[in-house]
Amino acid sequence: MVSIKRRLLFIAAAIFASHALPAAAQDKTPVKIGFHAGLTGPAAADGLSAEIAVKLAVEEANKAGGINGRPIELVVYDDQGKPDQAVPVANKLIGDKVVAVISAGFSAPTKAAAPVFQEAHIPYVVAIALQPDITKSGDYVFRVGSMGEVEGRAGAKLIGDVLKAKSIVLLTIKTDFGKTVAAGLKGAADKFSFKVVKEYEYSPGDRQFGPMIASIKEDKPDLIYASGFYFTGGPLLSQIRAAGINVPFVGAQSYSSSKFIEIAGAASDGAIITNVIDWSGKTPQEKAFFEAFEKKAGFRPEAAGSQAYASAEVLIAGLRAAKSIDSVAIRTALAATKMHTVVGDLSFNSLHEVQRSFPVSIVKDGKWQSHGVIEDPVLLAPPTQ
Amino acid sequence: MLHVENLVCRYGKIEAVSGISLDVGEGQIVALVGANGAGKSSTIQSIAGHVLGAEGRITLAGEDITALPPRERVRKGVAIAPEGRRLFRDLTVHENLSMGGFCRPREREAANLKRVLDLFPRLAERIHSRAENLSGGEQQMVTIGRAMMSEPRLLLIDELSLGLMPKNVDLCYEAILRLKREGLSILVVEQNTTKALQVADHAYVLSSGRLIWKGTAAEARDDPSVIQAYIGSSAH
Amino acid sequence: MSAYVLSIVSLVGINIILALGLHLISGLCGQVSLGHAAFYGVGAYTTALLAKAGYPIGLTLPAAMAAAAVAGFVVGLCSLRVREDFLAIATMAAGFIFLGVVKQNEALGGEIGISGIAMPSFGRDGFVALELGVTVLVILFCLHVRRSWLGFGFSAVADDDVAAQMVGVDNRAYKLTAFCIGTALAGLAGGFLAYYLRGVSPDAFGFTASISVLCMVVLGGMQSIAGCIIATTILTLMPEVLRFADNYKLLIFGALLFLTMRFLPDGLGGLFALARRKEAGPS
Amino acid sequence: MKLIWELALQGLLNGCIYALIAVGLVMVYGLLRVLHIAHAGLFTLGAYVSLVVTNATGSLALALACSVITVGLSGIAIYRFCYEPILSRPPYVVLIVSIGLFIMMEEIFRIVFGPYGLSYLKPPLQERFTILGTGITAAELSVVLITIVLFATLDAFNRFTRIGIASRATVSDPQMASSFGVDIRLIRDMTFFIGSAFAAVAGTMVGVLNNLVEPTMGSVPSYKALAIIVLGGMGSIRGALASALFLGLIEAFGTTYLGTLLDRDAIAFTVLLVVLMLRPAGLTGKKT
Repeated sequence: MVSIKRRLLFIAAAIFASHALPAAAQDKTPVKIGFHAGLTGPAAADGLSAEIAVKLAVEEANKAGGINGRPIELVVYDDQGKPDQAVPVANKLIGDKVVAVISAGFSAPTKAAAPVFQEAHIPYVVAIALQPDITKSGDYVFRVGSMGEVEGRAGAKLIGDVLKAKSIVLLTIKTDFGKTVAAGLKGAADKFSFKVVKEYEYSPGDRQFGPMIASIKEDKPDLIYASGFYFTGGPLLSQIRAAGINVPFVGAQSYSSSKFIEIAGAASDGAIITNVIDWSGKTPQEKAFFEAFEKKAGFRPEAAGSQAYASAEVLIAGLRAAKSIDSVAIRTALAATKMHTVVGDLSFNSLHEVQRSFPVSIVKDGKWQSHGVIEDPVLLAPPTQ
Repeated sequence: MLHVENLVCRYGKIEAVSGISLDVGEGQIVALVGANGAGKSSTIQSIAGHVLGAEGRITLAGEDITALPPRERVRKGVAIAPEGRRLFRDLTVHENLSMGGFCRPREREAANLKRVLDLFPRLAERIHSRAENLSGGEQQMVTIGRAMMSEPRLLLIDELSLGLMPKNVDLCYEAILRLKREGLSILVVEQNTTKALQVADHAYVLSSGRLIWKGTAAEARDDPSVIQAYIGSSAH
Repeated sequence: MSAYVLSIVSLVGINIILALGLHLISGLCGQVSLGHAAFYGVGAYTTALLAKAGYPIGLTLPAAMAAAAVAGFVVGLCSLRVREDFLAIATMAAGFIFLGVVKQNEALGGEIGISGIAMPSFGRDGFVALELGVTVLVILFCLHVRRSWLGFGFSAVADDDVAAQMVGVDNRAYKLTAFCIGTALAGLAGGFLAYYLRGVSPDAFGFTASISVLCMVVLGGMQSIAGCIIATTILTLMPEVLRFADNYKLLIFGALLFLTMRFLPDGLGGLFALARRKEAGPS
Repeated sequence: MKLIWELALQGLLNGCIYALIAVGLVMVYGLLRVLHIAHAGLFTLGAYVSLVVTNATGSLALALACSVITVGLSGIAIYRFCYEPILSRPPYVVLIVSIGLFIMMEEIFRIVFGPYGLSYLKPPLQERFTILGTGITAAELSVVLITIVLFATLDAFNRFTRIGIASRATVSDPQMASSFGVDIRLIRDMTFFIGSAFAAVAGTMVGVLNNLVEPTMGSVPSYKALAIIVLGGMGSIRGALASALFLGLIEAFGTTYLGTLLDRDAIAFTVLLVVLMLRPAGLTGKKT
């Protein structure tokens, strides 16, 4: 009942807007964009970084004239990384009359919020949550972060084609991200003619990997692929090197924080990841983002910050293109996205999953540096259902 | 040595001891007897300072100790071998004894220990055993020995023979008599009236928290009807 | 009522059912449990699996209660062997094992969880109405239990289970009954949560969740149903009320927990009792 | 065979860390029957103090000393201000107070030091040795040596000094100990100081091993250490050491051979539950 009424209202508003275009151009009331992430609790590190990035994007957009003359107002709520907090947060954002929402929350809260936004017909751009089902909530949900499965396939290509490894050991972090990356990578192993000789799993709370490493020594792999985060990957890599295993170490974008290098120290040298952002910062856009973010945050942007910034870029572009705050128009504009962002060229498929390439980064001289790119639109096509 | 005047102990609304007065003379053994729940344990624990809010007046060699906490009383020379023995289960015999002398200078520990081991030679064999692994008799010996380590002037023993084999009861009473000969004053709480009256100089009989009979142990021994009348056939 | 208020209210309702379940086990029957969230999880997963398979809410919720009660019975049986702190830690262990099994089991969605549960056919408002109705029933049920012979038995076991056994209370049966009823309520709450979140993911049922339920019960004062309900409401609303405090929210939460229990160890229930005594004082 | 040997070694190494963390908790539990969750917060505090002082002065030894003293005194403060006034209450009251305190500590660390975690500017103890055919870093070796030395010292202290014996007597029967002249408050202060100091050492070593000190690094120890209390059977320090090493070994072999069935925590707690069912008073505890 409510939604039908709202839809009628929107249609009426849209008709009114289209008839009164000159008047609308004078409209200076802010356009509200919602944002939620885990700003306290265990998700805080990514959440805060993403918040800085999105605020930065909004400031820049407002300096550049906002949304067709209307300023953007960002409404920020903390989901604490908990799904049961995300539902009230989503409803509160809806009550605040936001026109669209960016999530830099983790999977569980984002998954709980997505159906709420879908039912309210509010476009929802997901920056970092990788749970595969999120976009299945409906056609108002978009995802800028690549699915784990796709990143796993990109990793497979990196391992087989670029690094020419034949037998690898897979270390999977027990999160939805780790599991989906592992599935993608194992699925593409044959294609890139390498073998996963053994897979180990570990928990996000683990920092001591001695037993696992002792066992890896026996496996004698040519390469180790480990999904994880900077806070697991840093200790893991330094312990692997300390144990005298010197084969290449490959991972995913979740290591892209400079903390990873700080923690692993000299051991990080030569670590390779499929990244979300090209660290060489060749385009002026990337360079400007790096500088502005670092100035605001005091550290270099990592995956969460970059993807949140890209999500804001995509959403703001969509709002500008929609030329109205009608949800259908915004959704349509977002679905047609084809643009260059700080995380590269991206577009959405029919499930509103992102299609993009993966820059590869390597640690050299204590810094993440550009190391080519994995481009393969077919291989990297996200699932459509 | 000890003078107790008008002692009252309450646990909540229940009065366990209602106005008891008693004396223990220097070098005497005094027996406190009575049926279960007569208030014997409460009396002896009050003297040791273990009962909070006990009223009355307790003096030790003329010095008022009523307001002192237990550890000050130990320092003044009141030691207790409590009911149920309450040894430090996880500690060895040696450590238990050592704890007894905690409030005395360490230099005197060795001498005191020697005295206790003389008294109970069996403990020397078990000196490094954990207290919980000892037999009941040995535990009672450690309990008395632990009290002796604090160089007491007055020794309080609660339910000395409870749960002990007769042989061990005898051993303990022999030790007590020896201590008495060395000049120690001793107050014994006993349900085993016969045994207590054999060694005691004076006896007090309690019933329902009141003092109902007092006199010399000899009087009580000679006239069993006294005890029988007050305590009933449970006395043996 | 706005959707936001509704969503908060239904969360409060779910937490009240959950907390009352633990109140029966830990408050009334004195068996402190650090693993209550596991039964919450059993209920949520049962509901999620059945709802995905197309069963209606009229079936999924009772099934959730039954499944959680069975799990509660098993853990209860184990817990009969241990007491007090050991019991608390044994239940904590049960919680971790539940989580481990769920995370490793692809049929239960593994780390990814289960999503895409449809709202019941009567819609969101109807769902909230149903949930609140059930919450009221649960409250009435708990009040009733407390006044019944069952409640007296629980209190006897809580007071001193050895003594209770001596006067002829079969404390094993009472403990098991408390576990079964309490965990069934947790299962019911879990069932509602599955619909509320439209899915389940394992991390919602971890140690932290068990701890926060226990906080609700203890903060309410172990003996007081009213206290439990109020504490649950306060703790559930706290993140909303404290939104302004943003960065300091969890800090304030911790501080409140700490200060309340440090200076009001009987919890809110103790506060009521104090007020009642004061009222009755002059007479 | 080599694998089994290395797994055992790694398991014991993790066990040493568990032991250093858990011993304080075990001592406090033995003395007061309080589940002192906030102990895990002291562990984190120890890690932060060491890291900050090392980064400022370059000396890990100085940092460790500062850390031990700060954390030890904080332990006493927690006892005096948080636990002492409510000791007569049921154990769950103290448990919740402790949980509240732990949440506060984690949040204060996050607000003061940021959520990202800090690392050593020049990571200390990075040298590598080969012992009995197995590579080991100086940090790992230090953990083992420190554990051996500290536990031996603590054991000797408890056995041969009067105050040590008094503290064990206090665990056994506080009222009797007090009546023989033991100052119970002093014993409690001392217990909190020593236990917290061990946690500070553990925090420092974990910070060095991982080269990472995070606000949330206490969460896993907060519940793992509870398992050790139970396995070790209430308040026994030797039992705690034994069960910590046992837990380390179980996790090392469990995650390697059963990792696909259950995760690390679940393996550890399954063993715990089995032990509890067979011996309801813990691995080294007495039969009830």
